Amino acid sequence: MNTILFFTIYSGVIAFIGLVSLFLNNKKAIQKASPPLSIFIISLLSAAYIILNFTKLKPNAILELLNWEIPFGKLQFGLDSLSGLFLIPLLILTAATSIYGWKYFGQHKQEKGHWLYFTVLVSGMVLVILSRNAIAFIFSWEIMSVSSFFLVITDKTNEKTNEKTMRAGLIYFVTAHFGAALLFIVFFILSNSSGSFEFASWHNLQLSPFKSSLIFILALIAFGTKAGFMPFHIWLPLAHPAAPSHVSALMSGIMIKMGIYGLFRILTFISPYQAWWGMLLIIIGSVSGILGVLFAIGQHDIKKLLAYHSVENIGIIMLGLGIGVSGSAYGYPLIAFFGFAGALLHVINHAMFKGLLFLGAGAIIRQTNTGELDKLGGLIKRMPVTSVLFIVGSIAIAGLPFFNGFISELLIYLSSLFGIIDSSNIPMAFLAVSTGASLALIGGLALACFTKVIGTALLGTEREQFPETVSEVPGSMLAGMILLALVCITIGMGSYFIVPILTGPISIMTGSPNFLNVTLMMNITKTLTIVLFSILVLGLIIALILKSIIKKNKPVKIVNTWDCGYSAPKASMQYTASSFAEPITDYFSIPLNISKKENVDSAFFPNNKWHFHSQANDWILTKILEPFILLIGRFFSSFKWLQNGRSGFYVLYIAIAILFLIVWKFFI
Amino acid sequence: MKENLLPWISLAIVLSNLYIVSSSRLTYQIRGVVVQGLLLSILPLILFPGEDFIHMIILFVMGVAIKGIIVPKYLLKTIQDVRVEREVHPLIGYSFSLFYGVITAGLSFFLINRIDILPDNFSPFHLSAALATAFIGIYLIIARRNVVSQIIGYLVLENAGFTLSLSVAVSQPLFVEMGILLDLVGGIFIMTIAVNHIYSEHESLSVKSLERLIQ
Amino acid sequence: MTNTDLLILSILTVFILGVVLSLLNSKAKHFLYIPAYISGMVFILFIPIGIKTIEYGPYTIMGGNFLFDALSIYHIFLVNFVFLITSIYSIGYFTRHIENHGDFETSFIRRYTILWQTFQMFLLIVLLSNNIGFMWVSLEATTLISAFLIISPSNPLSIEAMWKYLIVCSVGIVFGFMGTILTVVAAQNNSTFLFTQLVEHSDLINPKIILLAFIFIIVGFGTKAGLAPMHTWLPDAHSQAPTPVSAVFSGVMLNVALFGIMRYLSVTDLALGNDGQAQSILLIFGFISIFIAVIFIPLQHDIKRLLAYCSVEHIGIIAIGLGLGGLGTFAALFHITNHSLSKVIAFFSAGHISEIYGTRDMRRIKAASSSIPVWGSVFFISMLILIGVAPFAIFLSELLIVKNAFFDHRYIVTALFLIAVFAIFISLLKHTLGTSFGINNSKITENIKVGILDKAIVISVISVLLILGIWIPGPFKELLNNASLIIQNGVRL
Amino acid sequence: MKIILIFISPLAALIFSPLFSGIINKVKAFISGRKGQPLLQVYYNLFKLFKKGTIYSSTTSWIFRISPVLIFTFTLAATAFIPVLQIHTGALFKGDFILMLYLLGISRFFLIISAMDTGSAFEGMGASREAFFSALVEPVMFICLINIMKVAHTDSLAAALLDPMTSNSIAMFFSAIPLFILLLVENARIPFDDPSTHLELTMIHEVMILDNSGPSLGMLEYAASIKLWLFSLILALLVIPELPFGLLIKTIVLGLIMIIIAIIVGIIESIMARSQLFRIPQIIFGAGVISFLGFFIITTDILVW
Repeated sequence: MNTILFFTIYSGVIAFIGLVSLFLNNKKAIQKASPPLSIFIISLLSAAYIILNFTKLKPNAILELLNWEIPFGKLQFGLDSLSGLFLIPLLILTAATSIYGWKYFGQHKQEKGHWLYFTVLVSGMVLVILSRNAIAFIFSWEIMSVSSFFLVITDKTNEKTNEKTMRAGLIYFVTAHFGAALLFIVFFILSNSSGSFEFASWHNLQLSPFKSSLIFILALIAFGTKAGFMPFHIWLPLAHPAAPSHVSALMSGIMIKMGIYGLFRILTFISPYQAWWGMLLIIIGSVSGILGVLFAIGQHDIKKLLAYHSVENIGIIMLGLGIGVSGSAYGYPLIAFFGFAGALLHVINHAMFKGLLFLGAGAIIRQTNTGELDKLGGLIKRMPVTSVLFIVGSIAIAGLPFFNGFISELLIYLSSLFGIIDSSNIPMAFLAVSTGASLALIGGLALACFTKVIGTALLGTEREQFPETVSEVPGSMLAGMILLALVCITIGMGSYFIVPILTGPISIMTGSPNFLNVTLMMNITKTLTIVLFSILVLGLIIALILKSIIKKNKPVKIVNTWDCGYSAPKASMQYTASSFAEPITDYFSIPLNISKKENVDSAFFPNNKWHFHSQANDWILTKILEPFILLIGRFFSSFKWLQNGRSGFYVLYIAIAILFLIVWKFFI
Repeated sequence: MKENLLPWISLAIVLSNLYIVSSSRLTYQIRGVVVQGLLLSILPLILFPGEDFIHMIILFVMGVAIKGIIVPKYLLKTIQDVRVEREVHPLIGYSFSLFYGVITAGLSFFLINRIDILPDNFSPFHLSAALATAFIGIYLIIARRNVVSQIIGYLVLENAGFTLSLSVAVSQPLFVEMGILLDLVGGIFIMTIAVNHIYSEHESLSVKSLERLIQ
Repeated sequence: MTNTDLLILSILTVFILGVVLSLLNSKAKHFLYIPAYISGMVFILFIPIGIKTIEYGPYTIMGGNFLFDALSIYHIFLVNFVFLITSIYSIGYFTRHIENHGDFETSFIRRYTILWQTFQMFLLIVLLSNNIGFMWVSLEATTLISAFLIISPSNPLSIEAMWKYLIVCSVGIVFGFMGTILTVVAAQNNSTFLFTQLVEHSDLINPKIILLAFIFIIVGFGTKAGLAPMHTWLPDAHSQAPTPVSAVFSGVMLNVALFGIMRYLSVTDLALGNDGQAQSILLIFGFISIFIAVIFIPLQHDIKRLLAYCSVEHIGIIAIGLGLGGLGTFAALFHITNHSLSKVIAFFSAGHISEIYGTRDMRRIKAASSSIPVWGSVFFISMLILIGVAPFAIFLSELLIVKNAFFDHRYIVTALFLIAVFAIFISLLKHTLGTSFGINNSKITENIKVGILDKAIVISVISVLLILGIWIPGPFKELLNNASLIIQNGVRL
Repeated sequence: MKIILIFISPLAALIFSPLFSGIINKVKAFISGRKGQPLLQVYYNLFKLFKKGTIYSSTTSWIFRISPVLIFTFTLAATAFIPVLQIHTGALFKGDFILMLYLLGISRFFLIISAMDTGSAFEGMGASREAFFSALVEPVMFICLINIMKVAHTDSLAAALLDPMTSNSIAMFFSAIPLFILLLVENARIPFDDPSTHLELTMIHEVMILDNSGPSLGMLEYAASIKLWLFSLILALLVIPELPFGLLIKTIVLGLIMIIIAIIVGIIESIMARSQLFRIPQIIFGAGVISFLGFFIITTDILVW
């Protein structure tokens, strides 16, 4: 069967399931289960289908559906390997989040339209990926934005969060449409040059450097608002915590990647690239990577923290993209190859581990009713499987070996390495070294951040005694997480088998890649896979030796934690997330705009409880954007006397209008 | 005859404008409107002597009847019915209003003479009178804070429209008739019904009580 | 006598019948249904006329005084449709008011039904007029009739709204009259007052006078159409009138006034030799309207006032579309349907919501979508449609306008348009979000029943807008194309 | 052949790293005028620890138990990327040093979370600092190593370290100094941390392993000394000049340089006081500036040494 048709039908079927779910009764188990389970099965099968057919995807195949009577050309769909690459994580994540979402709501009332919005979001994203006509693209883009908006505003547990949710929804919707408006312009410029709204006509346009730069900048902002790199990330930390967790997983995991997809797609139209684009991308990437992770460290709400990590990971993708673009611009196919490869692989990887982490966070929130790190603790004993999966996700997101995050970061590092060593071009070398160094810093900080999360939420003792009900989540929720964790490990350990899929999309980006580059990548991943496996074997041997030693020695004793002589350690004595992050947030307190809440009793014999809480406040929204909007609002409201209720004035306006027109048309 | 009388009638119209704009009492204003209506009714006879005489006579009779008799009577009756305060409360003082009237009249003559876009068979006098009248009508609506005053302003504005329509009276008498019809229906029935409504609701005809809907 | 003459006469008879029936019936419950029957019959009677016009192209009847072409037929169908659904809606509206609130007397409702039908009749006459005099007279008649539709006994402020509507629109209509006269003056060399003839002999028209005439016409008719800065009556009238009246005001009356401007636009443009002067005036007014909406929408707390300013915005958008010409005309015409339909259901739902909450103040309306699921969500969806969210039709028409502006290299127009629409987008959304979602604090115990007809209306309207947003059917596109050609090149028999 | 060479480095680390720590201790004792512990005391300590019983805190989970193994394994594996024998082997794969750094990273990850697992305020404090400082170290480390490779014009760190050009070049200077600072930071030496006590003043590395005991503690101590060995080895390979001798003598010279490094570390530990905590980021930043300056000079060829 034609793959394009297959996925067009897929998007229709998925949306149809959502529509049907409106008429189902949530109180009956089978009816409640059928939408998520059917989405799960269909998506998983489709994922398998596309993975198996990945090499057969044709770059220029087009499916025409309707004879579109809108003056925008034909409604065209296509599926090349660049689209396919984004489709894979989308399908896997859809499967994982849908099965997770089945029982996520538990006792809480599930919103009637939940599965409808969910499926429409998915089918919107599939259509974005498939669209080969600008207007179809914008339409799908809008469908995606609107449905996810509905998903963001579903949470209405109480008055306080509700206000936040509304604000998040508003800001999300507005930024999404800001991007969409710029998107029009981008597509208009392109279609103005080619005379058609069909993507196929946009290749090899031979645009002037100014025009292509204009397209690039506008596209960067337009897609950036969706992708959420700095400074367009404002909606992200608001919207992700507001949505239900599996929706956050879907949004953070793949929806923001649609921005990246768009950027990749636009870049295919405006080659040859210019060097400063790469520089701009690298600057954006490093700023949003570093600031993103720093803000994450300053957050103590688990979902908000994860949201900032999305900003960080988008930054990493931008670094890869940036070095790829500069490699292309300076004429180093090797650098471009690895840069694009890293960026593309990181798209998949981030979808997987961020999905996993959001699902894990959701499981924690569902059971404990809080996402505040400083109220959690010791969950590894109550929710062992979730905790393991969360740790897997954490290692992966920190870019550490054995999991997928490492592979994509390694590819970007390699690109940067080649940029430094192999190129004699000085700007290239500087771009490359800043890419590598930023990546290193981001990696280190991400490690700090996730050790904080794991250390305070999962490990140690419970800060506040949880009720008995706090235990492992249902199997269906675990299944979703396990699916993603398996993908993380598979990519991390078996990179040799995974990276070939990158060659197709890269060839779309750069023209057919040098055979040597592909071989080089294959060789590296091959050795890497072997080395990683041998290290694991080594670890296993050492573990067995240690185990036998411990067994042979005196019996293991279990005692209290030793606290330098203090005999009764209490749960509240543990390091909190705020205190863990304090050195870092202190050091970076200026860009992070840290606010501290300290409650210190300085008497010799303090009676009050000491308390310390710090919070990083995103100043782009509160210090720049909102005052600006307020200013504009004030300016506007200074005109409100125009409608002052006096009919005399109203007639005066008519007279003025007449006089103005007569003067304009006859006397000027 | 046309050449002799027209400037004088135009001047008379302008003077009636000045009278209306500077009157301090509603009844005086209405009197001014009556005079103006009569003057306008004569205009077709002067403008188009001999052409389609019967039609012009009809126009004259209609004008006198409606503008000179029915409309003012109805207005006066309304004022009596609702016991409105007879004093006009101007937003802008009488002397300024008079000044405005003179200035706009002068401006209208100047403008009409200046612009030579109109065909030859158009008299600059009656057009500039029309323009000056329009200025006054608009001014009354804008600057008077009494519902009846605004209606009077509207009538004056309509008179301006009527004056203009006379320029096509020969070729399209229909339009002139429509202008008069507008007076009858729009100016009187509707407006006075509205006045009654306003009075029954607000016990006042000052526009002040009609300034609650803002923004 | 042609078939069309007969049909027109029968339509007239139907209206008269409706009025007579309203006078004869004694019970409010009975004559409430009359407008719905009448508009239904009118709707059906116009179908053969419409088909004939679409098939044979423009033609006139009754001595050339009435004209049927794609443009008028398009508007007529819209008017008939909106009146049909609004009449149906008003049955429920008044029944509720009689039963629950008891604030309408029988005599009021009788007056309402009579005025309602006459209003529709005169609107149709405006649309059919080929004679510029008839057009002006009937437009004036609609003003005078509809002024009394605004008043409702339950609302003291409605008198003020009516007065402002009357005084502002009357002044406008006097200017319209002057414009009409000037048009005749401009064409005096061939002494004509039919649009078809004006178009035919457009080379004989005095360009300067016709431009002056157009200025008067656009200000005069624009007052009625709600173009800023002559829009001032609009928020008052829309907010104070009973809901069905607000709906037809916004959904139909504004379009009809714009229709008059379109007719004159084609004449003026031809007489001026397509130099774009007339269009530039429309463009200016369009932008003033949008920016007035930008300024005032954030300040609104009254849900119906908000919708009124939203109408000002959309009329501005239509004016911009017309001002751009070319494909913009097509987009403007398309936008008229989209705006009318969406605004009508927006008013329906807003009216319902404010009735149930007992206030029009949006600060006191919370979580409408959960407390009144049907109307609350319809309100939200209609607002989404109005702010131009894809895949609904308004998005497409606005996109077409932007595209056209951009492709004409009018980058400033494009930028201003996008900025203004985006600003309105933000503020409308902000208003709507709080109203539609959130925690429901109000104690609404009343069990809200939604009539099956009301449901059918909103579902059909929303699905029509959805379908039009994704796909314009061929015949409809052709109709719009023909109509936009008529605006650009004038109607030629 | 290559496969065997891979195993030589870890093996050497396994055998000699405790000795390296022993030398430092001896130097410190010598300077402070004590006789000090025997040179092989570290071996005895490890041996003793591996024979002891184990105590686990009741708050800990399996993370705490598995971490020592993982830390040890990954640290040991990281040594495989730096050749002890100066035979030009080339990289395992291009960019393998990234894997080396990240192996150290993942071992640090487990060190930190195992410290957090105990739920102790002290260990949390140590973990927090470790996380912060090591995050700052990462980019500096990257630039240092990149500098060396840039001079040698090879994309393998192993090859670059063996390349004699690096020891003659300015890169040596601009990489060796930051590397030495990083060595002290990463291995919790004075002036950044004090490896010899568990007291409150020295709370980075040692405090994190407070609750470990017996074989687990042994593994962690062993891993720490391997890490110190690894850093010293990189430094030694960087500064070793080109010698016209055979492999054996070259290796002996390398050993001598390692001993010199150990002595320098010992001297610094003896004569300096532990600096204030907030100074540490500044010093790391300083190291970063030096290394970046090095990169600037090397890349733009401003100076030809």
